[in-house]
Parts: sequence; C-alpha cells; structure tokens
Amino acid sequence: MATPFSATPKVQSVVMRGIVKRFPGVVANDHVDFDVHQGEVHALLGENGAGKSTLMKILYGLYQPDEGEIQVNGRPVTFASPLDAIRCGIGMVHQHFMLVETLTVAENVALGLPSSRGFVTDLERVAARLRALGEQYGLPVDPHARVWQLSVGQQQRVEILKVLYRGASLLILDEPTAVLTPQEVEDLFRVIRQMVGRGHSVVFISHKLHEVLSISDRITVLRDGRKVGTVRAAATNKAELARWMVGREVTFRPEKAPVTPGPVRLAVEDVHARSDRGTPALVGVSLAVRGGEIVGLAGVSGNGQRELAEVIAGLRPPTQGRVRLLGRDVTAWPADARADLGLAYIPEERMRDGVILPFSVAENFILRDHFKPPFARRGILQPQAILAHSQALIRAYQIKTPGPETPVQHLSGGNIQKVVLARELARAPQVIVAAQPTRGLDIGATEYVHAQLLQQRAAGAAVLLISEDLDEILALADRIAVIYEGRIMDVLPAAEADPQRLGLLMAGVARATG
Amino acid sequence: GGTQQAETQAPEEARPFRIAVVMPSAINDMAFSQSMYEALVKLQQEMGGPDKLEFVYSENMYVVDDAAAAIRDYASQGYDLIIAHGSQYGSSLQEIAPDFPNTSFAWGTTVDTFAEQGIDNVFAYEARSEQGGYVNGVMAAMLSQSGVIGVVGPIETGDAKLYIDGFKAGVMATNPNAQVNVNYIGSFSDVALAAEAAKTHIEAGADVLTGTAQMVVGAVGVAKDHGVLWFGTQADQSSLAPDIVVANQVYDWTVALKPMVENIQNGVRGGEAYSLTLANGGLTIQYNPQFDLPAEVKDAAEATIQGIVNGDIQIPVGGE
Amino acid sequence: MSTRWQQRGRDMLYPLAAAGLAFLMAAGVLAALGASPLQAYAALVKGAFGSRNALAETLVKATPLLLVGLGICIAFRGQVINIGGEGQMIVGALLATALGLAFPHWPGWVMIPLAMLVAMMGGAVWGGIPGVLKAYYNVNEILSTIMMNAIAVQLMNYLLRGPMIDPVQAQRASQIPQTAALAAAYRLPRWVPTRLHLGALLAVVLAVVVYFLLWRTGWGYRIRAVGHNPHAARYAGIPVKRYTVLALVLSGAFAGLAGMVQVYGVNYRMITDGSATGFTGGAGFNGIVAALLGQLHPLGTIPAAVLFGALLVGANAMQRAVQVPSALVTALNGLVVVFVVSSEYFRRRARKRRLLQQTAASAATAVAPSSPED
Amino acid sequence: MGDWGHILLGVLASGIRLATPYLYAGIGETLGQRSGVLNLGVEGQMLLGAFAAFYVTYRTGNVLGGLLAAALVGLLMGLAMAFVSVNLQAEQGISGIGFYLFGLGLSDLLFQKLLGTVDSVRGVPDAVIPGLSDLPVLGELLFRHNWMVYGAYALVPLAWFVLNKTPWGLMIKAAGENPHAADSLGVSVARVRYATVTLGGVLSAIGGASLSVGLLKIFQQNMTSGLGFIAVALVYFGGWRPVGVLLGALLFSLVNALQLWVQVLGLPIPADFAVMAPYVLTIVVLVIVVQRARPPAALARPFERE
Ligand SMILES: Nc1ncnc2c1ncn2[C@@H]1O[C@H](COP(=O)(O)OP(=O)(O)OP(=O)(O)O)[C@@H](O)[C@H]1O
Ligand SMILES: Nc1ncnc2c1ncn2[C@@H]1O[C@H](COP(=O)(O)OP(=O)(O)OP(=O)(O)O)[C@@H](O)[C@H]1O
Ligand SMILES: [Mg+2]
Ligand SMILES: [Mg+2]
Repeated sequence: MATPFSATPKVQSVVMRGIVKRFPGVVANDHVDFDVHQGEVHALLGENGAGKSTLMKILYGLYQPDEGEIQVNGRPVTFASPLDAIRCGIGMVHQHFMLVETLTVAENVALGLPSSRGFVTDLERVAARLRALGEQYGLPVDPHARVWQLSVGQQQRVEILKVLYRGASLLILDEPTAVLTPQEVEDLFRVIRQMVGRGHSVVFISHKLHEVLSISDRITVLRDGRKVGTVRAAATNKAELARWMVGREVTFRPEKAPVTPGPVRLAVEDVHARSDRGTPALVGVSLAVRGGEIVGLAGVSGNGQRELAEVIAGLRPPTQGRVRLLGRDVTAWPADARADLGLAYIPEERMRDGVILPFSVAENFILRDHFKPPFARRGILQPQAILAHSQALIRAYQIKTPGPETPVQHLSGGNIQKVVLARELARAPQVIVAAQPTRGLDIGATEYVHAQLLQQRAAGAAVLLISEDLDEILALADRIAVIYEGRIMDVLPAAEADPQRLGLLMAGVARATG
Repeated sequence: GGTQQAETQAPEEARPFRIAVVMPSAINDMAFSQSMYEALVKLQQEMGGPDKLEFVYSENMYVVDDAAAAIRDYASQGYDLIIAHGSQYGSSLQEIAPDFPNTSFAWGTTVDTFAEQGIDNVFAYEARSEQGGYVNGVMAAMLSQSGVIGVVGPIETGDAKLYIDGFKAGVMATNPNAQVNVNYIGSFSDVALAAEAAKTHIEAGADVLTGTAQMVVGAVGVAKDHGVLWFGTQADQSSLAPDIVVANQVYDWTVALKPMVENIQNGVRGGEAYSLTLANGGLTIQYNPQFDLPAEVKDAAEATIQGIVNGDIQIPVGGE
Repeated sequence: MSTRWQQRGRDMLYPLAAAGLAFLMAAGVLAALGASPLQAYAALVKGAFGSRNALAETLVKATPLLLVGLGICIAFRGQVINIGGEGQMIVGALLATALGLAFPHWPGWVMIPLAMLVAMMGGAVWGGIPGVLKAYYNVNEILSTIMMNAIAVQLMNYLLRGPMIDPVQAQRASQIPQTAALAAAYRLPRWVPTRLHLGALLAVVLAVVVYFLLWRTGWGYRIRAVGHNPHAARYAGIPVKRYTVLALVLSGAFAGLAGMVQVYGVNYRMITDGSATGFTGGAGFNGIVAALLGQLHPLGTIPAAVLFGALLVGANAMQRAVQVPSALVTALNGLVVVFVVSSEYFRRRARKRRLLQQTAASAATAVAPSSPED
Repeated sequence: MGDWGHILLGVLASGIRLATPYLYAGIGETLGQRSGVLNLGVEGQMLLGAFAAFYVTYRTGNVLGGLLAAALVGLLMGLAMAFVSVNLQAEQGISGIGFYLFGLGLSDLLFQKLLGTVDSVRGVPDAVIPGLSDLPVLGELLFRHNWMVYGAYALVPLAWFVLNKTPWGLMIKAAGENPHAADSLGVSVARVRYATVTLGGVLSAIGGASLSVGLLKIFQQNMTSGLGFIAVALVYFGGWRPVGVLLGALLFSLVNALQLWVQVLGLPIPADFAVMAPYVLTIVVLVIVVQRARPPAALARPFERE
C-alpha cells in the first residue's frame, strides 16, 4: 500500500512511563504507566473524567506531559505537536470528531499533506488512493461527499481512513463505538482485527465492557487519573472490571418492576417532516405511548429519530399529521407550552441542545422555568428560590459539583447529563422523550439514568426512549419500535424482540415475519 | 471662575501677547486650518517674533465638545485671545465667554459676536469667500471652451456654500449659457470620492474645475492628470499642480487678527466683526505664475476685483 | 469574598502595567519630537484628574462611553456585534432634539424624561433594523451596522442643513448646519461651575440597572442564554430571533440615550461638521472598547469608561500643554488599546499557573473549582 | 441616447476604479477571516501603506520602491496583528480598533513630520495598451486604468485559486472552520493564521497605496476616510468568497459613481440622500438576495490546545 507516509516506520512498541498531567484544579493523569506492543489491542477503561483521553492526547502530541516519558521502539521521544506523533506512525481517532464539516472527505484527508502536484491540490489522486484503502479495509466512503452530509458512522470511517492514509501503525480509537449501531460495531471490530493482523496496534477506549472484553488483548483501568491495573482480557470479567473502575459492585440488569400501562399519553399520527437539508425525514410515522410504559425507538442514527423527537417537542413543524399529548392536539403549540403541559425532553446532543455551558448549574436548572414562579416574579429572578431548588436537585441526583454556582462546563460529561436529566424530570413530567440518554456515559452514570427512567415509568409517565444501544432498549423497553428511513418498520413487544431481529429491521430489511 | 488678568495695564514690552487657537482640521490641510496657522506665523513675524507674540494651537478638534474643553482650558490659562476657528464652535463660545469676562474670544467664520445675547468679549470674523469665488467664476467662464464647469464641495454649508454660490454667480455673469455642475461628496476627508467626483465632472464635459475644503486635493490630482484647469480657494494650491492651477483665492486672516490684537491691547475685548474681503486685502487672488494666463482673462479678473471692491458688483448669496 | 476582591485588584494590575508600557513606548516618540515625556505625561494626568474641572471633564467624556458601553454589554452578551453605536447616537439625538425644539415651553421635568424616551426609541429603531435583518434575513450585523452609521450621518447632515436648521442660520449666508438651541429649562442639571451633568449619574445608575437586567431578570437570562447557546435556548422554548432583535434594540436604545445626553447635557444643540465623530466624539466606537475592557460587565464598564475618558481628555490636555500633534495622541490611544487588550493574556496565564500550582500542591480533587470567567 | 450611453460608460469606468482599494483590502481580509481571524484594523494598515508608498515615491521618484515600502509596512502591521491575535489571543475586535487608531495617528504624524504638507507625485502610470486602449467603448472602460487597478482585479481569481485549489487553501479553510481538526493533523494553526493575517496586512497596505500613488497621487491625513471599514463589511457581503467580495465592491462603487452622476446631472435629490445611496443599496441587496453563507465557524476565536 503506497501512502505518502509509506516510509513511516512501524511502531513496534510504545511505552509511557510516569505520566503526569495537571489541569487547573484537576490532576488528569497521576503517574500513569501504559504500554502497547505491535499486533495488540490494548483497551483503556475508566469512568468519565478518569483521564483516558488526556493520556492518549499526550501520546498523540496534543498535550505535553508535566512529568514522565514516552518511548517509541525503545527510544525516548518528545512530541511537540501531533506532527511528531504522526511521523512516528501514531494516529488518533478522537472522541469528538476532528473533521472540517464544510470540506469534502478527500479534502479532509489531504489536509496538511504535501501535494504531489506541488502548488495545486491532487484531490483526484487522494480520492483514488482513498477508495483503494477503503476497499482494502472494508471502509467504503465517497471521497467527494461533504462531511456534513455523512452519517456519524460514515464520519467515523473517514476518521479511520485519515489515520490509515497517513501510514499509522498505532491507532488510538477514543470511544469509537459510542455512536455506532451493533452492525457498525461489528464492522469496526472486523477492521480492527484486520489491522492487527497486518501488524498494527490499537488502543481502544470504550465504556462498554462486553466490547472491551471481546476485542482487546490487554485492558488497563484508570480511576481518578491513576492507573488501577492492567490485565489480560482473557483473565478477567465484567464484574471485576466494573469494580476496578467504580470501586463498588455494579448491577448490569436494572430492576424492572411490572407496571400496568395506563391511557395513551403521547400519540403521533401520520407525521411527515423534513430534515434540515429539506429532504423528507419522516414519512407517515404513527406511534402511541401509554402512561407507565417505555417504548424504545431503535434505529441507526440519521433515520428520522432526531426529527421525530423534535416534532414531538415542538421544535420542528410537521408538514403533515398531528401530535397529541395527554389527549390534546398540540400540533400547533410552541415548545414551551408543550413543556408546561408535562412534556420532558432530553435531547440527543445535550452539550449543544441541552445545556448552556457557561451558565452555572443553578442557571441551567431553570432553563425552562426562568419566567415562572417561584423562580421569577414579574420577570425578576428569585435567587433564594433558585438556589434552594438547585441544592435539592444536586442532592437528589448526586451531581458532582463544587456548588450550584459552578459553570456547567466545568463538570464531567456524566454530571452534565445528570443536570439535564434532573431538570427535565424534576418538572414531574407525564411524557418523557429521551434521546440517547446514556451515550458516552460511564457504567455508573448509565446505571443511574436507567434507574431514573424506570422510576418515572413506575410513577406513571409515558417514556419514549430513543437509542441506538440495543442492550439499553432491550433492558428498559416494554415495546420496541424500529425506525428506518423515516418509517416505523415494526413495533414489537419486548419479549418478542432479540438483537438479530431488531438488527434486520434497523437495516431496512422488510418486516421480518416470524 | 476664570483667572483674573490685567493685561491692559501691562506695557506691551513686558510680556508677549498670547493667542490660543482651536482648529477643526490639521495645520497642514492646504485649506481652512492651514490658512489660520500661516496667518499666525505671519503675524508673529510682523509683531517681532515669539517675544512679542506667543501662540499655541489645538488641531483636529473636530469633536465639538473636545473643542469646548480646549477653549475653556486655554481661557483658564490666561491667554489674551482665544480663537475658535470653526463655525461649529459658536455655541460653545457663547457658553464659555461669559465665564471669562477678562479674556477675549474670536469666532469664525461668522458675523455673530453674541452682542445680542449681552456678551461683550467675543469677536467674529468671516471670509467673504463668495468674492473670490465670483472672480474665479469669471475667469473659469472665460477659460472654459466647453461651457461646462465642475465644482467639488464637502457638504452644502458654511464657507463652502459661500464660495460655491459666488463662483456660480461669477460664471453666470460672464457666460449665461455656461453650465455649472456641483457635486457635494458628503465628507471633508474622502479624497478618493472627491477625485472621482472630479472625474465625473470631466466625463460630463467640464474642462474647468474648482472645489473647496481639504479633501479637494484629490480632485486637483485628477485635474492635473486630465489637463483640466483648476481654481483653488482657502490656500494656495499651485504647488500641487503647477501646470493647471490657474489662480487661488487666498485667505489672509491677519487682516482680522491685527485689529483684534490692537483692540484688545486697547481694552476692547470683543463685539466687533471682521470680514476678509478683496477690498481690505484679506482675500487675494493669487495667479499661479507658472500658468500662462491670457491677458484678457487676467484683465477681466482684475476688473471684476475692482468692481467688487468698489461695490459695482453685488454677489447674491444666502438662503436656500 | 475578600479573596475575590483581592483577585479583582490583582487583575487590574495587568491592564495598568500594559498602559504604562504603551506610554513608555510613546515617550520615545515624544522625546524625538522635542517634548519632554515627563512634562507631557504630567500634563496628561493633570488634564484628566488634576482639578475639579479636569475630573468633571473626564466624567463628561466617560458618560457617553459608559452609556454606549452598557448597550454593548447587552448586545455582546447576546452574541451580536453592534458597531452601529455612532449611528444610533445620532438618530437618538436627532429625535430628542427635534422634540425639544418642537415643544419649547414645557416644564423641564416633563421634557427631559420624554426626550430620553424618544432618544432611546430612535436608537432602538436604528439598532433594531440590523437586528431584524440579522434574525430574519441573515444579513450580518457587522455589515449592516457599519452601513447604518453612514446612513445616519447623511441623515443628520440633511436635517441639520434643511428641515432642522437654526432659523437664525437659515437667514445667514453661511448657513452653519446646526439646530437652534434648546430651551434653558431642558438642560440637564449641572454640577456648576463644571460641565458635569446629571447624565453621568444617570449612566452609573443605568449600569446597575443593566447589571440587574442581565443577571436578575428573565429577559436578561434569555438574552444571555441566546448569546451563549442559541440551540439550547431554542430547545428551551425561547424565541431566539426575537431576543437577538431585542439585544440590538436595547443596545441601540442606550446609544440613542448617549446621543440625547450629549445634546441635553453638553452641547444644548446639534451641530454637524459633516462627520459622525464631530458629534459623537467617537463614543459609538470607543464605547465598544470600554465595554470590552470592562469584560462586558456593566459594572466593570464604569471604571473602564472613566479610564478611557481620562485618556481622551488627558491626551487633549497634553496636546495643549506640550504642543504635540494630535496625531500622536491618536496613535498613543491606539497603542494603549492594543496593549491593554493583550495584557488579558498574561492575566489569564498567571491565573492558570496559580491554579496549576495549587493543583500540584494539594491532593487532586475530581472536580474543578469554580472560577467563573464572566 | 448617446448621452446616456456616455453616462453609463462613465459610471462603469468610475465604479471599476473606485472598487480598487476595496478589493485589495477586502481580499486580504477575506483570507484572514477564512483562517479565523477578524482584523478590524484594516483602515490603519491602509493609511500606513498609503503613506509609506507615497513618501518613498516622493523622495526617490521610484514608484516600485514605494509599493515595496507599503508592502513592508503592511507586513510589519500584519505581523503585529498576528502576534496579538494568535500568540496573545487577544479579543480581535478591540485590538483591531486599536491598530486602526495607531495607524491613523502614526500615518498622520509621519506625514506632518516628514512631509509637512500635501504634495503630489507622478505615481503609478496608466496602462496604455496599444490597440486595446484605443478601442471605442471598451478601451475607455477597461484598458485605460492605472496598473494597480488591474492588480486588484487580478487578485480575485488568484485568491479564489489559492483558497480552492491549493493545499494552503485547505489549511486556511480548516483553520477557520475547525482549528482543532487542523491541529490534530499537524497543521500549525498559528502559522496559517500568521500567514493570512500578514498577507492581509500587506494587501491592505497595497490597497492604501493604490489610493496614494495609484488613483490620487497625493497623501492627505485620514485619506481613506472609512474605506477600510467598508472593505471589512464587503467581506460579509461577499459571503467570505473572493468573487462575492468583488461583486460587493463593484455594487458599492457603481452606486457611488452613479450618485456622483445624479448630482452632476442636477437631479432634484438632496446631495445627502445621494451620498447615502450606496450604503442603503448594499443592505437592500442583501435582503433581496438571501445570503446563505455562514461565517467561518471559528471566526474571531483564538485557538488554544488546552
Ligand atoms: N483541556 C482541559 N482543561 C482543563 N481540564 C481538562 C481538560 N481536558 C480534560 N480535563 C479534565 O481532566 C480530567 C480527565 O479528562 P479526560 O477527558 O481525560 O477524561 P476521560 O477519561 O477521557 O473521560 P470521558 O470518558 O468522559 O471521555 C477531567 O476531570 C477533565 O475535566
Ligand atoms: N468648517 C470646516 N472647515 C474645514 N474643515 C472642517 C470644517 N468642519 C469640519 N472640518 C473637518 O472635516 C473633517 C471631518 O469631515 P468628514 O466628514 O470628511 O469626516 P468623515 O471621514 O466622514 O468622518 P467619519 O467617517 O468618522 O464619519 C475633520 O477633519 C474636520 O476637522
Ligand atoms: Mg474521553
Ligand atoms: Mg465619512
């Protein structure tokens, strides 16, 4: 395979020793040792904020360690920038994608590389090589598509190709599976195995223990910036890993008490809607959720889930059809009126849509109620009431924060998610739309969110749970609907659903009868 | 309250006469402010140097309330005469002058000394720039072959309006068939637009141009490039384009300044208005020596000057 | 609490040191021009703070800076860049002046508040147009506010030459483009014998009001929410576009008020020299600088406006005292602005280093301590 | 009819000329903004460039030397702006206003101390292209401007080419849209921004020179008179594309040329309203032709890794 970096040496071993990295107020890495050998998948585990990404960013030259050293192939190195790491054959796929959305795939790949044509870009050549590379690893992409037009899964392919294109033989994959469907995870694992077979090495970060156990050779666990230990995957199990990560026992199967469903609280009738790009996103969707019931909506992202949630929440006008909440036709109601009627909405992209990062925790709690008593009277905010409310929620939801005045941006991802959840659930909702509520959360936080949703179900709320994580849906839902290309393929009782069947439906294979 | 002074008792030799001037643009603007600066330098020489006349200035005081602060500050420093060289400064003077009854102020260009408001320590001075404008107009009309003449102005007020009104009248009196196109560019500083306005005039057939205020230097360059004639005002612009500048109306503010200084030294602090005119030599038409002006044009110009001086020629200016 | 104020105090050192450095650089130029820097800067300080009158002048200069700056705080908190302060001042002043001249015989306590209201409305309209254009037509507000400034200037020139011209001037040949003077009863009360007028006090009161508005009311909450994250604001049911417009409307209203205050408090009539700065003194621009130096905090903008006002007033005094060209003063102001805004970097770095040291020293805690950056 | 044709020709020729300084400054600003840096100091850079070009030309009689001097001054100003916005991560809006004031004051100060008064130079000659310049209509319209006018128009395809066809263009756009992505591929965001901001400074300064030694052949204090700010506005008008900037500059300049004609023809419109026209029209056009471009996502955001 001829890449511009075909001369790049193979990484035979990487050793990080005694790595310390401090941020203001946090020691993100506290004397961490970590190593990877050629042909191995080494997983990195840890709760949110344990320091996984930081350690890998140091290895990739994005951060400089305060203490400690890195050796590649036995020689000590210092990486002043990613360029140095790239030259050593290291590549990284970041937790938050590093793609320029307005550029094409080929342009993103060619970015920063010298052109074979000197002053002029050689995008056709890049595209050709990219196709070849894609074929080789089973990662097909259209080199001329613009990145913003791609699904998340496709974007991830681009990220991996970008790294491979640069001749990397050590790949760092930071939570690559958080946004993938089971099918896509399978594909990714196939690619990883193929790469390892070619003598590459991979660092794999994930919160999903079964993934880690199935793909990796060795596993290192971090907690609060310190290394807890490294084990061979074959020699450990989920429970032990969870204990290492969290420091206590974790239940994987949430307790789901039987609840008799009540009347229909949320009904969507023959809804059609368009996406932001103007293409049809929902084509005649009908769905009903009863009180005391969790309906899971499964599907590969980009099949209309986002639009459906927004139509229900009042953020996207349907071109056709109605939405009923608690029996009332709210199709023409604005978002805040629906919220006041009893709708809670946990948006998928919570950093973007769910919180205002520079606002304090307390301010984020009143995002929906800043004009309502007791938080405001005649438009004037009431600090005491807001503070009391915040303290109560922080306590009830065990949100890790120095105080209600701390800006939300200083909290860890899991705690930010808890802020959104607390805010929405504290309004005693009758209907809850929760989109990907545990994406990116560690097992402790995930466990907590699940418990909360079940508690709301028990309290009689109607819950629409939108998730790509089939395990999550299977564990929580009473009924499961599958969406594909804007249509509901089928609605199954949870008891009749299994991953294979759901997977087929999600892939758009016609109603799997029987 | 202002600083008390007793300048009238002091013998002339005892200390220099002190003038402060506040100007809207820079002392080298080739126009309004430069003419005042040069007048003060000239007056200083005539009076016998810095020992006799001391002067300070604040330039670029286009912000009216900054100018007011400067005027007040100079007044409290005990200057003998404070000149507010800009019509926009009038209302500031009106407010400050009563606080410093022993200090003299001068306001230009206007004829209003605020005597009606009971203020007695303000002089007023103006340039009857329509006079030179008229003379320039006469020459322009005679020199124009196309009969189309272009004028570039800043905004349609004040000194600019006077000059342009006079210029138009001069042209019309000489050649009633001539056409005077006027372009106000809406700014005192946009040289590029002034230049383009000049080009527009030329495109429209003008072969003689004039203009007023500091941004016209841009127009002069255009005239030069196109070999079109130029008449200047406020200062001598011949050096910019010796080939095509025909004549300039030049202001000599000493004609107003000298009697003011004398008055003050004699204990009269204000109340009088001075005009620069062709008659009193405050306005002069300076022919560009490098320009070969036909004799009959020069004669006509001189005759016009004479006519204005002795009152035979009345120039209609004013109201909308 | 006290450590927070200590911190604030320490933070003030950086901009001051930066300004000092700028002055030091300009000292070289002063010396080259044959002026004694020491004497020049002494004159500057004296001109800005040296006497009751100097102090009053500084405050008079600071008043429109503060008023415009308050509007800027609102706009920038709502993430709209309002460069239209100059035009908004002009339009506000035009309306207030027209009102005062149209009804010259009302009691002052009726006219003055009314004129303020009208001026705020004028500024609000002039700011609201770019607001509507931005929210509903995707016209960038930097572009539209720059254009609206130019339009306001020409509108002023037209009105002051024509419909609104002083009747006395209308009859004169020179036709100075100015309005008649306002009735004496309409002048903002002054702290005689200086020019310090009620507007200064009003501006300070309004700074508190804006603080209250932004952080203690639902409307302010919404403006800030929309500014920080329009997506989340929309998800929470806040009408984002309307609040974008509101941010510019309020911002314009404060600039409009600044224009009125200049007329009713300082000049008592409107005069044009053809340019915007001739009337505004550049406050529409410099107010932005003041607000940003005040960290976009209404209360922080108070000292920032006073310091900037002092710089402007003092520099003019320096020009008078040592007869340096005004050009040097302008260049010096520019240097000060660049140096002061750059000093923020060193302040942030020092704070970060301090936190890192604390982190290294103390045992690691899982969550970062609160250090609100706003 | 012939009359109107003549006027139309005049308006077009003048619009083409007037657009020159906007193009230099606007294209420079476009490159800077595409890489994520907002430079509001354009006006100051133009003034210093205008002065440097004029002064050197005046003293040496060598206009190329003058242009070189302008470029050098623009380079220095650009480097200073880059240092402040890239290394010191300063708020770009205010530092730009600071640089504007600095340039405004310094150019005036140097003008007063080194020249003293307004004077003229021969400047950049007009192009006389044998044959072409004598064409009946087109000759006057297109082939009789000074060389700097052609330079300005040549910049448009050049900038388009750099942005869309070269590896540097990719880096510039990436630095402005997602600097973290660029950084993670080893692209030095700082170096890219230094390059564009410095080049922007050079182009602004040349734009100033296109006034002082190109169109006008004089120097006067504050001779740009707000032109630099309009150039910045035109970048927004043009949706951050060189061709868009060209269209904006032409629209603005043509309307300006037209309003001069309106006055010359003595149409009964107050001069103030005529002067207003280009500003009003620029906005109106943006309202009618819906602007779809988004600003570069990282515009005016300093880049920092941690
Ligand atoms: N640039 C930064 N500035 C300040 N603090 C940071 C920065 N990056 C990370 N941190 C802090 O360092 C700690 C470790 O963060 P890191 O991103 O490495 O965690 P992680 O293990 O990857 O967590 P997650 O599973 O949520 O991705 C956290 O407390 C985080 O808040
Ligand atoms: N009566 C006058 N005579 C001569 N010059 C004047 C007069 N009044 C004002 N000026 C000068 O005109 C200049 C400002 O005019 P101009 O309208 O060109 O500014 P501008 O460029 O349009 O300003 P801005 O763009 O900031 O609005 C100042 O230098 C001022 O001193
Ligand atoms: Mg991470
Ligand atoms: Mg102007």
